[in-house]
Amino acid sequence: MKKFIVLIVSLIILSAFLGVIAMTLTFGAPKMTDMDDYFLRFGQEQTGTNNQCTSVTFDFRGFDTLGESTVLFCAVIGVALIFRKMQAGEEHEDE
Amino acid sequence: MLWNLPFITVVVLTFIGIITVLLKKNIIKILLGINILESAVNLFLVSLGYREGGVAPIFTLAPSNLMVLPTPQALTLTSIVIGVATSALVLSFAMVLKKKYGTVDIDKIRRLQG
Amino acid sequence: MSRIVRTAADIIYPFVLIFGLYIVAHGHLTPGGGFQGGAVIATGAALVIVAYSYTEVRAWLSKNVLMGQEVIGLVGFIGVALLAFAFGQVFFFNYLNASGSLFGIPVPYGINAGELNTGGFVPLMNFSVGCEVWGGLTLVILYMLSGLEKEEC
Amino acid sequence: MTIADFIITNAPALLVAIPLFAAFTIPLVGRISTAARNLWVMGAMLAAAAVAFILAFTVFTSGTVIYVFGASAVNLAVPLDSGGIPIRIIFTVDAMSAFMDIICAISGVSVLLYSLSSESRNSSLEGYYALFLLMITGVFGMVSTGDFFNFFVFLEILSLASAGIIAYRIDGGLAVEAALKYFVLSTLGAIFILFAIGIFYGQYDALNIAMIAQRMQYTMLDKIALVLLVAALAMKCGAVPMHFWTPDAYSMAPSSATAFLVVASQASLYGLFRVLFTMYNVTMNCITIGWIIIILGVLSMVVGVTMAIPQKDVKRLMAYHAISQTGYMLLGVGVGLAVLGNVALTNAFGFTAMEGGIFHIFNHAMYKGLLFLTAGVIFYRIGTRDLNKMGGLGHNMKYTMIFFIIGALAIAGIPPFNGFASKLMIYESVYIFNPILAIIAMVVSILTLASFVKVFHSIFMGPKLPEYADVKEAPLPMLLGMGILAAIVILVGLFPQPVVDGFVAPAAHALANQSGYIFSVLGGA
Repeated sequence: MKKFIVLIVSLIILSAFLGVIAMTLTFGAPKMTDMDDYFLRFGQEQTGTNNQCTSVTFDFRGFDTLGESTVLFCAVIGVALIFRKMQAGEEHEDE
Repeated sequence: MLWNLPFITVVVLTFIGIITVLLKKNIIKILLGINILESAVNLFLVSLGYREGGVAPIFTLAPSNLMVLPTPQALTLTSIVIGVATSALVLSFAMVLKKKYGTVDIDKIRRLQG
Repeated sequence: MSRIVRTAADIIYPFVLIFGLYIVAHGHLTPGGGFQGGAVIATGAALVIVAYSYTEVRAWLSKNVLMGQEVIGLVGFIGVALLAFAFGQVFFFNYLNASGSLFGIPVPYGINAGELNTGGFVPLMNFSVGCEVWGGLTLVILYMLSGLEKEEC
Repeated sequence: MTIADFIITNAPALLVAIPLFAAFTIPLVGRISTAARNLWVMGAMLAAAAVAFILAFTVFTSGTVIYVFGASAVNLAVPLDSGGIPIRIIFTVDAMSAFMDIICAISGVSVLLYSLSSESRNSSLEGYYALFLLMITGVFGMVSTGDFFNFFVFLEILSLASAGIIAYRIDGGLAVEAALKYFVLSTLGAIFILFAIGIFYGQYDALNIAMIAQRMQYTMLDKIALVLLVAALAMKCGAVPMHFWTPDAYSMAPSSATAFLVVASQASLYGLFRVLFTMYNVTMNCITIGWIIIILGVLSMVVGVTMAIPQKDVKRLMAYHAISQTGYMLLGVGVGLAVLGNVALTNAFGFTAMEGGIFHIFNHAMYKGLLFLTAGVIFYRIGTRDLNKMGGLGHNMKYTMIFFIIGALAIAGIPPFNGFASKLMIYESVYIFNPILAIIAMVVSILTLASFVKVFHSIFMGPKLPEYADVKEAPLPMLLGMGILAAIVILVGLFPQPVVDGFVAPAAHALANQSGYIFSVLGGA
């Protein structure tokens, strides 16, 4: 029961926070757009792509995308490690 | 109020996600809570970039020159892929735990304490 | 699964593959890109795995080949980016754009019909990422199935 | 352009690209032979460490290095036609980042050397080494990046790789349980950070840390973002109210990985300091936030050490001590933060406190890494981590015992070792700020010493136990890995002043100097 009360209080605080987000920002009217206007205006000439999402993903922020591929690689390696067959003389965890 | 509906949806989804993660004992349900939270963040990012009357930022035969902001869409793409990787790893953990303990209830699994 | 499902999967799979490759190849012109296309192709693999059983599919899809495919995709990605050093440029510099060679037609600002041979290194990266996601997601599904008990699959 | 010029110019990119490329190719190289794989991994790590040292040398001699990915020139952060905004991903390596890079490089080399031998009995080592190199990539990226979303991406690389490596021993299910706990918590933290990034993006349309710092107005939304960031990053570095994952993850991971997980936690600590000092700095209420950090630090110190004393599992005990030592760093830097707005107080003791805290990051990574490696040797040889089952190992494992003594005395803050140097700086400066905090810190230090005396006694002292009669000394690579760390612990302990003047003080000043950071990225704009 005590845990439940703590939970409710924390949720109220959280919802107050997020309520402020919902009240302060206006949907459909971003406060500042200078960086994105640059992408839209010069992205075509600088990257040669019509799709500006792709130009941001692969050129302007291409390094993020490399990291993102790496995250997928991490997950695949992690899953492969988890489902491997353990060898005979392998180090066991201590119980 | 109503014009901010996407942001309110974000708040509601965050609410549901946090409650699910904190209160549920089943690993699969915890993962679903995390996925809901991720959706909330993605929706938040995408709705930050919406411009009234804008079209998708793709110049191929675009209907108009007024476009929504492209950066949040790129960020969302990254965060979706990270979410997929996260789900894959957590589900694998759940499968191994189910095999070792016969349950996915974290209260019954919990052996590490103190 | 029943014969109907298997036949349907057989028929649909090539279309899924072609559609995924289309999304990858046109990533710089239309909505889509390497991740989306790769995910579509991996869905095709999932379709086949669902239609047939894991034991049958295991003979067709080799984990080593898929891992190799993923590694080739990743090395291709970072290799394309590293190749900028060979041109004396900064890491991740788009050296192919407006160069006149492969994918090198310059694009002026404004709405146009779209030309496939544009985009600098972006299409190359799309292909690498598509390759990687295709291999990676299929591999995740296969590994998870291999972790199941015999009677569960 | 010669190769030396090329490396110096492109050092920030190579720092990440080398371990990343090596990690990607390990599944192929591992098919050739075990020796080729080991050589490949070690070569990549040494190359990355060399690049890190070259980069750090450049930074400490000639100021902040910036690297703009994909621009037409390396340092063209602000394109001429953009109207003064950075648009691409920028690596901003200032003195603090270079300091963290050095820590990661030293720890990475010695731990990898150690793991060549300690993990040799296990299967699927290609995956293990790939994940290890990805962890190193994650830390290098996190501490070098100047872009906040890029920081998030590297944080995720780090947490996925860490989770995979914690779950490496799959036989009993305990390691997987620890990994699950760690991973769920760190994913939640990452989601909070992404929320904060969204808030910054929505207000300032910027992802670059310097740009956000320049436009920072400390509105209500920024306060929310601050709370989210502090909660998430404090959770990732294992400060007390959110420390549950630390003992589990540290005790269940393979020992070599545990030693590097310490550095991984410090990278989150770096992120916390970067957010507080560079992004917010004096726009926020420094006294309140500083006191929050101080309270987190004091709680971590006290709770960590009290939880450590009754532990039976040696790695779990050390993990609780790691929490306690994290408290010292938070305390030192928190005191620096609390007086940040006041120039007189900052010069009087604020900088000393920050230097102490930052110096402690370095020292902690070294001696705690050393202690975890010695615990790993013991587990490698006798197969248990239970203190009650050990005893009399000092007869057969002399070098390990010496390394353990060095680490234990350093963590307790005994004079000729490096822990003393940083703790003394923290005590002195914190005593001027608030005597009670300094006294708490000293008491915690004494309790740490008591705890480690007990551990030392139960592992190494006493008569030779019959079941461990023929226990051998650790293999040479493991001794070498520990030796590197032990040598650094002793050297820094004997000559702390050159290190403080040469590395720590520039790092502390770089951290406090917000306008310098912004200027190095944006120029005069």
